[in-house]
Amino acid sequence: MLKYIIKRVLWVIPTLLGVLIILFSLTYLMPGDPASAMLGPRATPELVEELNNRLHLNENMPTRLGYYLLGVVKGDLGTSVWSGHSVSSLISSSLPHTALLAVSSLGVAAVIGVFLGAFSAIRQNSPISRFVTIVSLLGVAVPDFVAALLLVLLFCVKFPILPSIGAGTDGGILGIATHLILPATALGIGWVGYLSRLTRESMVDVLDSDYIRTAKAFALPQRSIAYVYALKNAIIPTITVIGLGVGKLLGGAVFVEIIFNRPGLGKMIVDAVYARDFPVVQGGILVATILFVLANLLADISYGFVNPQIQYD
Amino acid sequence: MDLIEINHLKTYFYQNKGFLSKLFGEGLKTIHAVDDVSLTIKKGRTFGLVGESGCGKSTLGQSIFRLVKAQSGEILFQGQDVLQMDPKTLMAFRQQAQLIFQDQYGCMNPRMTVGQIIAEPLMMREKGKIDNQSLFDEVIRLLQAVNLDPESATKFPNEFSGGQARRIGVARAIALTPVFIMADEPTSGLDISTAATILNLMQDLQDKLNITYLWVSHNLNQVKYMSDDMAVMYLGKIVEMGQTKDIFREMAHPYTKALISAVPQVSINQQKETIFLEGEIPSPIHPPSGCRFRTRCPQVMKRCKTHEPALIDLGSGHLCACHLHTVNQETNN
Amino acid sequence: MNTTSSKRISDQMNRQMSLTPRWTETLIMAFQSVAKVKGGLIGAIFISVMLLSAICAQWISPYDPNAQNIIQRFTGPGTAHLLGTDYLGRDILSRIIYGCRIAVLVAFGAVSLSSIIGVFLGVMAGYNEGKKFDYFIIWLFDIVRSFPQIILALAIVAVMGPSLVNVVVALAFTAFPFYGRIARAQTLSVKEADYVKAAEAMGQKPLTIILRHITPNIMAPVIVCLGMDMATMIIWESGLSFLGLGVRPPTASWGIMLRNGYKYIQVSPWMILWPAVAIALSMIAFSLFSEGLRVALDPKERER
Amino acid sequence: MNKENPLLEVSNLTLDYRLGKKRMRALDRVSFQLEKGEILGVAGESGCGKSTLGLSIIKLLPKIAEIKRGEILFEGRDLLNTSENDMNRKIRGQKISMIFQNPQNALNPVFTIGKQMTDILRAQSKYKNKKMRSSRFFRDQAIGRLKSTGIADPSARLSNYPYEFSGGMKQRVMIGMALSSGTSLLLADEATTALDVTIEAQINRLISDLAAQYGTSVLYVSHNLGVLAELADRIMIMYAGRIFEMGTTTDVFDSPSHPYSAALLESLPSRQARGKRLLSIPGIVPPLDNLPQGCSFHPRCKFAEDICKREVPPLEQVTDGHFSACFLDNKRGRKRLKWI
Repeated sequence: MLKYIIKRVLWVIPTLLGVLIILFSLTYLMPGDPASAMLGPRATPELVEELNNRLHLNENMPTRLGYYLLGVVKGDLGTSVWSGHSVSSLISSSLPHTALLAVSSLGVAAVIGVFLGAFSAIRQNSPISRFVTIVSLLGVAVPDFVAALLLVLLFCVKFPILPSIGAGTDGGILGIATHLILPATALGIGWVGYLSRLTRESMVDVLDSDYIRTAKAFALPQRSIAYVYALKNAIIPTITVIGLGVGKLLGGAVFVEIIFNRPGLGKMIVDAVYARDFPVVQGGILVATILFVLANLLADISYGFVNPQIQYD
Repeated sequence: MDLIEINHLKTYFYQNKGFLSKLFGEGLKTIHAVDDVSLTIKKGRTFGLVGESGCGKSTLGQSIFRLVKAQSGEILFQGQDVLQMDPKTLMAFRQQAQLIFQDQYGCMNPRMTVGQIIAEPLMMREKGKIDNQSLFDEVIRLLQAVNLDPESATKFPNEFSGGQARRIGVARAIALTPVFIMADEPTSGLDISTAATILNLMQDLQDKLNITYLWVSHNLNQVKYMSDDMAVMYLGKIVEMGQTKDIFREMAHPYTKALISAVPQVSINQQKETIFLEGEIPSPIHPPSGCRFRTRCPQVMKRCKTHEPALIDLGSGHLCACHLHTVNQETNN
Repeated sequence: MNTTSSKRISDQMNRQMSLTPRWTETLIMAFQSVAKVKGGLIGAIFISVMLLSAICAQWISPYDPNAQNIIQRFTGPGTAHLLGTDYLGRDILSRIIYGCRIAVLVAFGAVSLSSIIGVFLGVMAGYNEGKKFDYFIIWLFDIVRSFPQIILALAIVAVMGPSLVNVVVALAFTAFPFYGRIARAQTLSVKEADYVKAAEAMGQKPLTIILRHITPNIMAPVIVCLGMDMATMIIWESGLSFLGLGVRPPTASWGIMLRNGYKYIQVSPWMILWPAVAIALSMIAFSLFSEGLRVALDPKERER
Repeated sequence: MNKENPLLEVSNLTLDYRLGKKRMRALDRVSFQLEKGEILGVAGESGCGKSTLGLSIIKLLPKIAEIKRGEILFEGRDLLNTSENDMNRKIRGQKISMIFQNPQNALNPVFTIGKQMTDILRAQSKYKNKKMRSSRFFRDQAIGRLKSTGIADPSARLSNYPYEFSGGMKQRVMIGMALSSGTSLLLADEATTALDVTIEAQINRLISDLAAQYGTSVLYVSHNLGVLAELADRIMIMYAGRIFEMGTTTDVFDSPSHPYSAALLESLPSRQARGKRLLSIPGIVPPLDNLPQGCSFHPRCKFAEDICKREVPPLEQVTDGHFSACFLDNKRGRKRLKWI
């Protein structure tokens, strides 16, 4: 088990190295001279020269890659071309908003989804089961950013009862909470549907398995069979999906943050893209990617705890 | 005449071969699936290979076809070493030697029709030289040879019962009129009466086409019924080998005795004493030192732990690897 | 055996004897079995409608999607404009129909590009399991999979510049490792199957084994994934267009319509509602269809 | 043995599986009795209903099963009219236990052997009396159960996961849980089919030893006639949901009365000399949703006559305690049937 964890963690290193190389080589995809492209119409020879020096754009590729990797290892993600702020400070101010949004939506969705799924598998053809079917269809039909738009339309325009703009940091905890409801719902609703359906399917399979039949033959209490013996097996696929889901969630956060104007990581990246502020884009994506990698790592490790038979090679 | 002669064949598998395991310096685990096995299969006869799961009998069979990579040793097929064959000779060999797999459905591509499955070896050999009509006739002929109706050619494998699927496997195996067929548990998963049909069919084919069989099975009753010669394997080694009737008349190895006695018999009046072996089969990763059977042997001696018994001839080609007999021989000398 | 039935079987076999599996027949059979599954038929019909309106957009849409009519801005659904008009007085229904074309184009383009590359690499890696090539491919897959998909696509489009082709390429690049992983895992299990061993024992060449015995048998989960991914690609195309990083306005795309709708959300709810409905319907269609595919292709489910 | 009060009395049990519009008769008028301490072997080819029989006694049938009529009397109690709650509280795992075919999947892969065993023991002790007991008590009990099945070092083994056990050891765990002093009936469904010969012999000895020790009756379902011949006191041969022959092991195997039993025995390679052809029964087992009229075996039977196509032969006594469902016997008296 420990060996599995260590191996899994070690595998992250070459992966992240590859991630950095890809992020770095994105600059080469830019048409024309990167410095002029970033500066756009503002580009004067002096500014271009200065930017070239600052970003080592004149050096050959391996040297630039070396500079870039060195900077990342030191925690220096560069400085914004526009504002001059360091990218790390921009990220540290925006990350908490995204983290809060992600945790609140996925966390709540996971708990509700797994419970609904398990319950509807145990009581097939019950109202709950039908409810799960509807929710999962709804989750599939309305992707997160469309859901966000519809929620704005409904609760901010038609029935203006909830705030739609910003993170509500001025309003204390209550303000933060009310500003979280709509974006978190937009992000989470699809997950409730998806996870509940996934859990239901795997639960139905598990309930049909030989070891559950054994448990029944030995007259274990119904509740313990369902919620202990079956559920632990049934959530194994769910765990992997939640890990992978963090990536989708971070992607969804981009739209939701733009729509609700929350000053999070996603909004930072998109704004930087609009402004062609490439160091910020690079840094933002790197942090999002690391978060995603860590989430997957965590999921895999907890998967190992749930499933004792795990082997990793 | 010997059709196949296997000399000192070793087939090992490796665990922890992965990149990270190497990085970690985890010991490479070697599974001694087939460990220094020598045997000869005579032409036109059936050679039975018995043993419990994990004893290496299937691996031995697959090594002959180079489906698994053998570490060392030689496999002489009509005097030529299979392990050293160049691709062209290997191709020729593979047309003369066929196998019948244990899983009667798993050995057929589920997305191909039975006609395609049976025609595949023919198409390979003829490589475009055969026109569709003669290919079709050939397929029909093969289907009829295994008592299936021609309509079967257009169906998919999953539309057949276990026994019928097995017949299709047999039809494919005899398509190129091979001289040698390895049958790996050819009746596993079949009901009693269906198994009997397959056994009859394979005997008929042997009589008609003079095929040599390597009959791999855990079912001793069947091996006794089908085979002329046989070998008993335990943890990658042959412990006893000889003519089937000799072995069943006079078992020499304690494992053979236990194995044969453990086979449940629907006996009419003979009473038999079952020898119960204690414990489980040890892991082939770390086989016991000395004699591999010593951990479960009811007649274990001191030297079994230190010395590995060699296969010695007890007379008339009846070989046995057990210190009970080496001791006897030494005292006789 | 009488001659007519012999002829029939012979004909049938002749058709079946070609070396490569019968893709068209497989496709037709898959479609038929999907239609048998509950909901699968609805999905199939929906998708056919989408395809039809994408192909015949210029004939079936009532107006030119880009014809502006400033006088008739922001009209709600009515007889002249079935779904109303937008802030430039353009007919929303026509724009939805033309948007369908973009959605279908991106979905099919990105999915086929990524699945072909992914499956090819995955099968090759799986067949060469444990070799350096395999490790390299796994590494490549893992790197690309490490990025949150849409963010990577966003970054690629941002540097390459927004255009339909770039959107397709970016989305395909983010998605190919998923097909690769599935294909590799499937290959690993299929190549151990006895029928592959049987083909090897017969002396078949590796290429034949891959084309004839492995690839057709790994396709079921890939195809299911394909169905689901079409839906995802439609979402992402509209997402990127919504951010202004997808196809260029004034091209009618559902995402651009949402973007404009969001600007005028206080004025006209219809501008946002109709593209949302279009997206929702296409999502339902693809998920029903791929669910049907999953059931139809899963031998375990078929037995039930 | 008290002949008037058998431990288990099944009469006229008829059961259908419904799959969509299909109705498959899995059991048809099955009647038999099982005495205390007796081992009854149930034999037959796949699909003959032998596994369904075991499941219907412990009432763990799949949802698609529907019992049409019949009754199952166990220690005088009608099991078919016993509530699910009572089955759990009084019968399952206590009076009647069941072990299944595939030990690989019989234990939950994500819990330790110890947790699974103590959970069962705790549940059962709660059913018996409401007293709270320490986990130590159940742990010791589990160790005792493992020890009784001959597993070495039981206390250390409790913390293992199922994948660390071999198939034979898993089946030992199952037997240890299934057999205790209170068990009156053990249902064994192909309990050793997946195991190697030497392990199979060990497990079967364990079952018969423990059953004798606790005075437990066993209903042993298997397709392996050899295993049944060595283990069972009486044999029941089933075909397409019906009992074809029933009697003591010697009666059935030495002088089979039904053509089907005779045919089965003649297709065994162990009973034939090398080189002699085996009997292969022509035709196939009929699909359960489309059984032939009359005796379901008649299309394959060498001895079939006109009456076999029209009427269903009842299970009637041939000699004392030896029953057979064939017109041949009833008309001509007991006669040894040879197919070839």
